[in-house]
Amino acid sequence: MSESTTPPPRRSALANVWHPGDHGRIGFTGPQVTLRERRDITAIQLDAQRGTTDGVGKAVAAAFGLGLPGPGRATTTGDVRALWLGPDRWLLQTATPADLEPRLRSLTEGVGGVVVDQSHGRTILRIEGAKARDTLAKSTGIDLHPRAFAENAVAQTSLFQLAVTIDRRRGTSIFDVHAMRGFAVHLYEALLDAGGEYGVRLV
Amino acid sequence: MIFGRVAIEQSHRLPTGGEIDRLAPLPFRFDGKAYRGYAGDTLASALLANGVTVVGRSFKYHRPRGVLSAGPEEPNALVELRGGGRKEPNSRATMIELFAGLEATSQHRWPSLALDIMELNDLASRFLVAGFYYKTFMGFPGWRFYEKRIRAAAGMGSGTVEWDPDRYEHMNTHCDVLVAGGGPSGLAAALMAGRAGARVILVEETDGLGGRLRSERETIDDKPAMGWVAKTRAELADMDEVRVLTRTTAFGCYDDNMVGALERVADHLAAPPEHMARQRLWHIRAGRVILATGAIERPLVFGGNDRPGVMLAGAVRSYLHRFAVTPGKRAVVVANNDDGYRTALDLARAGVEVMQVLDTRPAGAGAWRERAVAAGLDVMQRAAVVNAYGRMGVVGCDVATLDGHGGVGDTRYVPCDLIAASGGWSPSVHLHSHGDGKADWDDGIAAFVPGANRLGHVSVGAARGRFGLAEALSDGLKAGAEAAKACGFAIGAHPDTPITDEIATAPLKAIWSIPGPTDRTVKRFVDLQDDVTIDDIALAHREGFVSVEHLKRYTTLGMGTDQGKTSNITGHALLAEARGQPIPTVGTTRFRPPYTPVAMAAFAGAERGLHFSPVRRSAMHDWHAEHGAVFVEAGAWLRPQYYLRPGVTKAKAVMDRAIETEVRAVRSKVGLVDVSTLGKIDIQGPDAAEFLNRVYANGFKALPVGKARYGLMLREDGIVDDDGTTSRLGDTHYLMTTTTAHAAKVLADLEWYLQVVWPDLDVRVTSVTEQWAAMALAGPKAREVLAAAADHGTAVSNDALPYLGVINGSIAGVPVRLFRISFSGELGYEVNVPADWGTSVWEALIAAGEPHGITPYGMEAMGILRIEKGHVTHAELDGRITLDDVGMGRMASSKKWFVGRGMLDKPAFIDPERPKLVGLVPVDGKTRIPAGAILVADPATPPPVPKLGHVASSAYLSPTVGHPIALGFLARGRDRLGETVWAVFPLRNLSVQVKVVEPCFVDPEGSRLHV
Amino acid sequence: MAEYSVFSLIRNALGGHKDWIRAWRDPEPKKHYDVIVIGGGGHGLATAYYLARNHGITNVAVLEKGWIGGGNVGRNTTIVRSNYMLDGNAHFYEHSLKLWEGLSRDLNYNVMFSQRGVLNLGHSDGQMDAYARRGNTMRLNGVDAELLDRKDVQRLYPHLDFSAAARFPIYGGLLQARGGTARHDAVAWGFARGADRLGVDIIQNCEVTGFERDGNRVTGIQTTRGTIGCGRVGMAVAGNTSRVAAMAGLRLPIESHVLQAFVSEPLKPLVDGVITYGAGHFYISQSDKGGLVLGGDLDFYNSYAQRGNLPTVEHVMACGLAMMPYLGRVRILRGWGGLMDMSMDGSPIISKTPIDNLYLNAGWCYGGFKATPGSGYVFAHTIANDTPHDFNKAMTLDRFATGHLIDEGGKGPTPKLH
Amino acid sequence: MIRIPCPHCGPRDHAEFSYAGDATKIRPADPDAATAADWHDYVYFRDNPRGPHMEYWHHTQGCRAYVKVLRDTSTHEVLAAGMPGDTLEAGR
Repeated sequence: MSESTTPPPRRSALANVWHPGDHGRIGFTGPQVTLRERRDITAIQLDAQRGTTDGVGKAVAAAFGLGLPGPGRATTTGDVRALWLGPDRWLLQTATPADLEPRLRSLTEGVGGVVVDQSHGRTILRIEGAKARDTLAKSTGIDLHPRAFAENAVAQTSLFQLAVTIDRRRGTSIFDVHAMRGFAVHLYEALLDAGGEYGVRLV
Repeated sequence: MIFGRVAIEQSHRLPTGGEIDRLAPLPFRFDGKAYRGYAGDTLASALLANGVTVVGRSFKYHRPRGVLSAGPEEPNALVELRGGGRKEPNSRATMIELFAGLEATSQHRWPSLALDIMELNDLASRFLVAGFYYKTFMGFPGWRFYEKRIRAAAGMGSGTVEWDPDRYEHMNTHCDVLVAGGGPSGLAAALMAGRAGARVILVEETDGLGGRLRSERETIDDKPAMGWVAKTRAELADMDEVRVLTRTTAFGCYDDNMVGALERVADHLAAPPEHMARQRLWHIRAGRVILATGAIERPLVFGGNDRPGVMLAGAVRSYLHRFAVTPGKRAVVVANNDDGYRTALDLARAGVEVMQVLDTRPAGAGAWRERAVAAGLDVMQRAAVVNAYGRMGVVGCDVATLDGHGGVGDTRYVPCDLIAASGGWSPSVHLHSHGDGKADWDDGIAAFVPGANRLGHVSVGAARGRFGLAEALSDGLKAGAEAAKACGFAIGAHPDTPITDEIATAPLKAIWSIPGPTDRTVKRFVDLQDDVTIDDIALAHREGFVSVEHLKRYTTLGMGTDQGKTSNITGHALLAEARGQPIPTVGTTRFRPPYTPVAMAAFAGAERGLHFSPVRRSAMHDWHAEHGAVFVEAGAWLRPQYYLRPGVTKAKAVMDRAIETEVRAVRSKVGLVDVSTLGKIDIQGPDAAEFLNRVYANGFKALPVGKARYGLMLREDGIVDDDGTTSRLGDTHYLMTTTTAHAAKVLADLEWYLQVVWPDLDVRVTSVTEQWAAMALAGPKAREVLAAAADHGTAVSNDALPYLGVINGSIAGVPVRLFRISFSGELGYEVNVPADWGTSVWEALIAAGEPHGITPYGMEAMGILRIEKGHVTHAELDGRITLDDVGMGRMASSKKWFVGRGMLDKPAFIDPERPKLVGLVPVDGKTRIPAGAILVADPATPPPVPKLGHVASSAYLSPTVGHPIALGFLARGRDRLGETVWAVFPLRNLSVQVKVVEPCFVDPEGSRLHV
Repeated sequence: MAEYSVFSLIRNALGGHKDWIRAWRDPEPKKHYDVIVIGGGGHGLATAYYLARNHGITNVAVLEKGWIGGGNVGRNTTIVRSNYMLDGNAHFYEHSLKLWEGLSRDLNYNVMFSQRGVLNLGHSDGQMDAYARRGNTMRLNGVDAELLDRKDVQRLYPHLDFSAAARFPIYGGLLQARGGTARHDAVAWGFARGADRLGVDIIQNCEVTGFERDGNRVTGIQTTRGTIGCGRVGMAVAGNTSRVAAMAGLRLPIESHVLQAFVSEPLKPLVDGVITYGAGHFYISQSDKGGLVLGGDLDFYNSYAQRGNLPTVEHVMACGLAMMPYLGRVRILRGWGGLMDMSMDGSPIISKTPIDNLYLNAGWCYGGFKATPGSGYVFAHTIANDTPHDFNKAMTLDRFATGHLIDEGGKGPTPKLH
Repeated sequence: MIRIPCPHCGPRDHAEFSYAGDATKIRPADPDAATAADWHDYVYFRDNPRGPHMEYWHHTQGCRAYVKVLRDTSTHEVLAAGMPGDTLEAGR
């Protein structure tokens, strides 16, 4: 019988491959793409059972002051961000290690919410910089132009043969890419390769 | 490499003019010989500048060939470019931009370009007519004998077996308006759409904008037209939403206005800079597509029209104006349209001696003709070249008047080293055709023009047969404006069409072949590359190959690397003449992508090598790697196959010993295996129990909370699809596991039933495969190890966690799910851990297990353990197996309907002769029973041998029972326990006598599971 | 019958090739035929040929809506093999292969059948076990097969990707040395000429528009060239089977899908035999003209468009380079799409139908070309005798009802997966 | 590339989807009433038309919804799209 009570630090899927520094072709302006891993994110999937969309939405709004976004969108309040993932399905994210899952469970289960913890299931890479969009465009077929994919736009799509979520954050060229944890190394290698001509800074 | 020490003088270069940069001389080699050209040259223009006339050899007759064109349509001047892994055979010299140090060699000749043994084919050409090979080579010694020689003689350039060192990539983009072609009409279209604010992409195949304007001497608004091009280019460059891609060929139009385009990022360099792609394949999704793809000039068909020095008239002008090259010193010009006069005037102006200008049309007036006459050129109307002479280059030709009825008047010999010919221009309707666009025949230009098309593509300028500059410009402006408007952009004032200085042209008069000498040794070529002559077309017609598809396949017309860009229409017109029908009745072949050939690597993009297909790694991957795991791929996952100790090499014996060790450890002590790859699906909702009851063949309604159950799923056709355990975590909350291979399919199937088939069921399903790392702890000491590792408060006694029980617990401070389930047949637990803590918990279990001799094990050991227990996997469940076949027929519930039940009583499924799952052991107690062996009654029977079944899985040695074992399927197998049959493996001349036993070799009562 | 031979070729060459006659006549349709074969593709023409040759039935018409050989027989990757495992298929395809071996001489037309060997690569132990089972079954059926290990494959094709960068390492392969390729157009033309010489009328540009029925019999075929009476009707219109069958009131276990194939620029000999990649759908060979002929997987949706899409093209090429990285700079010249009759178990249907005198030849999935002679042979037998030949007795339409499926791939009733 | 208008995500490349076949096939609703012939028809038989074809596509790499699509099999043109329960007519 062991006496541990607090969990150890979380280990990134990229722990063994992430080498901070500049990679690829570095021009005089420096790397035009920056990659960082968003670690220790709590990410809870929230579904609404049939006919409970409004009720679940209200419960979340009351507790977090956060409106659940419609298709292809994300909303943020404080340190909680909600992403639309599919019909009656959202992902609630926070960087503050907190009790998001039990809170959501207790708030929504009575009104038809279904809560599934996905905090460990996804690797999230933040890609930013002048050539972030071009780097992603080498593989995804969605239109990343600001006219079509504005701030707080979210898409489930394909990237380097993976099913991913692309979340356009604030600013002109900041994207979060969520991929299945098991494919993290593939995503990382593919992004480094695609961004090589622009220069990639790993933070 | 030493270049240019004795570089040959550029004998055919004009002293001034052209787009070349005379301050940037570039050394290059052709067939090992050093030359010099300039930046801005193509290989073709540089060779012509140096007086090189013969560049290649034709496919069949190996006739010497020179440069015909100045563009992508080139059928003759094909070379092998570069070397090593970068070698590119069949490269069109007209499209290769010259770079310093370029190396090219001629191809399809032996021993040299000047002396090619295979030119003997030319002498035997009367036998080698279209389709001759279908009529012979059938007898002794057989086709393969002849084929070997034919194959060696065929082909064009040589490939390489070295790997290409360059990288390739794809790029995706969206736009409102895509303009294909950067000539005057394309530029005008892009300008208008861009000014309206639309997102515009303009792709241009060559290195610069202007299209034909680069090759002509026209004016716009009284200034040289290239000035307008420069101004337009600058305006486009200033527009944020306009992107101009040069060196980019739109090669295919696909569904819904997706256009494939190939950007040659670094082909104009000796090698791509590091990290840069050599080529980039664009996926352009466009709102509107404007095709400004121009037109391709047709050669004329006359005797010896393939001689080096016979060129397209428009190409001659390109070489004069764009490259400042005179392809000859003494020229004869022949045409069925005014381009002959235009070319002759330009040649004369460049100082070339124009020996004769021939117009095949009946005598008549015309502004161009008058100009030529006024310039003192010797013009003959209703006359043509009837035969050209000169093996390695034109030395002269016979010219004659035409009587209009297939006969010629007196012939006269004219010395010359250049024959510029024009048979009119064919609009490039390829992209239009890719999208099911129809082609309409236009008698005025004797060519197909774009007709109706479903995708709404608009062709402009020469691409729709409007060859005048003013027309092209106004066409482009209009199309650009309309396209932007259709995409929702407001259009400003329509500018006036720029003013040009065009001279009115007289109509073309088609002439598909020029009559000539009846001497059968004189050949008149329709398809230059594949050596298709008018005689071949006549023969095909005679033999009944009278559709264009038959003609093409029988004669190989248009099947070369140029895909008949200069020959198809002429060939079809000649067939139409033979059939006595109009050309549109005879039809044209439909074009398919790609417009010009595209490298395989460009299509593949970055999906090369290990990135061909993504691999998936478990949360404990790094631990396995550090502890000697040899990985094997299973359903995209990298899984430990077995573990090596440090310093041990990967020999078969070592592998066998490692696996035995791992199996023994599990049976006698305790082992730990990574099972993260199994699919895990979270199932929640009020109807979850009902749902599971429908998708599993066995009952799930009565499963209590906190319990797991093994389940089998069928396909709708009654065949076993997948299996796994499903646990009830709460009243309306389940966790399903699937096999590794079928995880994605099962989830999609569950979604299918919920969304489409039973929308009344209120259930949500989500993959949580990646959220949870999973490991199985198995062996007699498993409980002791788990107890030692578990945190305070996590009880794992048989009471607290009985067989098939499920509890939440904590290990190393990590919240875990514990399942008392077993695949190995030993006391076993599966531990599910949030993935980022997978390694922590794995290490905690290893540490806790050390006193008990815990051993990590891999897939090989797991495979042996499960065979010992008779557990089936996809080796058995091969998509043809029923529940009864694997002895699980009784599991199917008779009280409910489930997926696949409606099919279960088909006659074939209840046939008692069906092979059934059995265990097999060697009668001699030692010979291995290889998987893939076939079960037969008597190994000595000659074929065809009646087959009783097969061996599905084999353990070369079961360490537990001490001999090889196997699982297989045997007809009436359940009735044959104790009998012997033979497992035969004729591929290796093996046969093993085997005894049929129960398909469970260890602990059939399952007592070890329940301790 | 004008014999094709090297002597006739020389004789004609000296005469300027003026005396060659049509390879097949262009007759007007008669009022009535004993047998009408719908479909002037390889299978239809072969059926007519064998009806005349083997069964003496020469009052036969082949109706073709366009020009003969314009369908799948002219739009495939020309591979011939008989590496089948299940009894319902194996003997049929082996019979077909044996017919190939004598076909040029039989037809007096060089179809350029070249037994260059067909090698299927294996990339896992499980796949090698499956190949072993297939190869052993072949050998027990009297069909040639060799199981190669990694070293054997390397000896045969040293330049495949045997490196550590191979995403799917080569474990070995299954070789059928008697497999190979043939010149696909010549097969159609050779059968057409052979049938024509035996009296069969080949009627081009004659599209079937309906069936005239008398009770449970077809009495005539309505066409764009008028109604033609018939004794029996055989349908061999793969790609369009559902449409023609619907005119006769039949619904079938078939979907039409588009399969793309490609040819590269011509090259000097680079790939000797036929090789298939086992970790993705890809197959390649080199034609006598020098073009690499390659293909891959379906586009995965129902289609009658004879036109494929870019993602499939890209995936096929990626598969090719995964196997043969040295082909990177080889350029693709042309691609085309064929309409595949995808059946529900991946195997063909050569069968009687619920209509008394209507016979069906359909459901060939990817594999129709290699079956051409065998298919014509047994279909002619089935039509002539109103009962199947031993080789096609399992290829019935009712097997889906009885469960006697012939599912080589174990993919179930999902046609796109076969 | 066929662009499929996912009712949730908007137009997307068909490569993001998995083709899920004929949408006119209705699985027997009451299994007890269904005959062997009904199952046989449901599992094996297809109209397989040339022209408009009602079919399902699974947005596998997107929102994971099954989308009902009316698509012309002779041109690949998408005529309408909606949710599984929708009745579709050409022209959206």
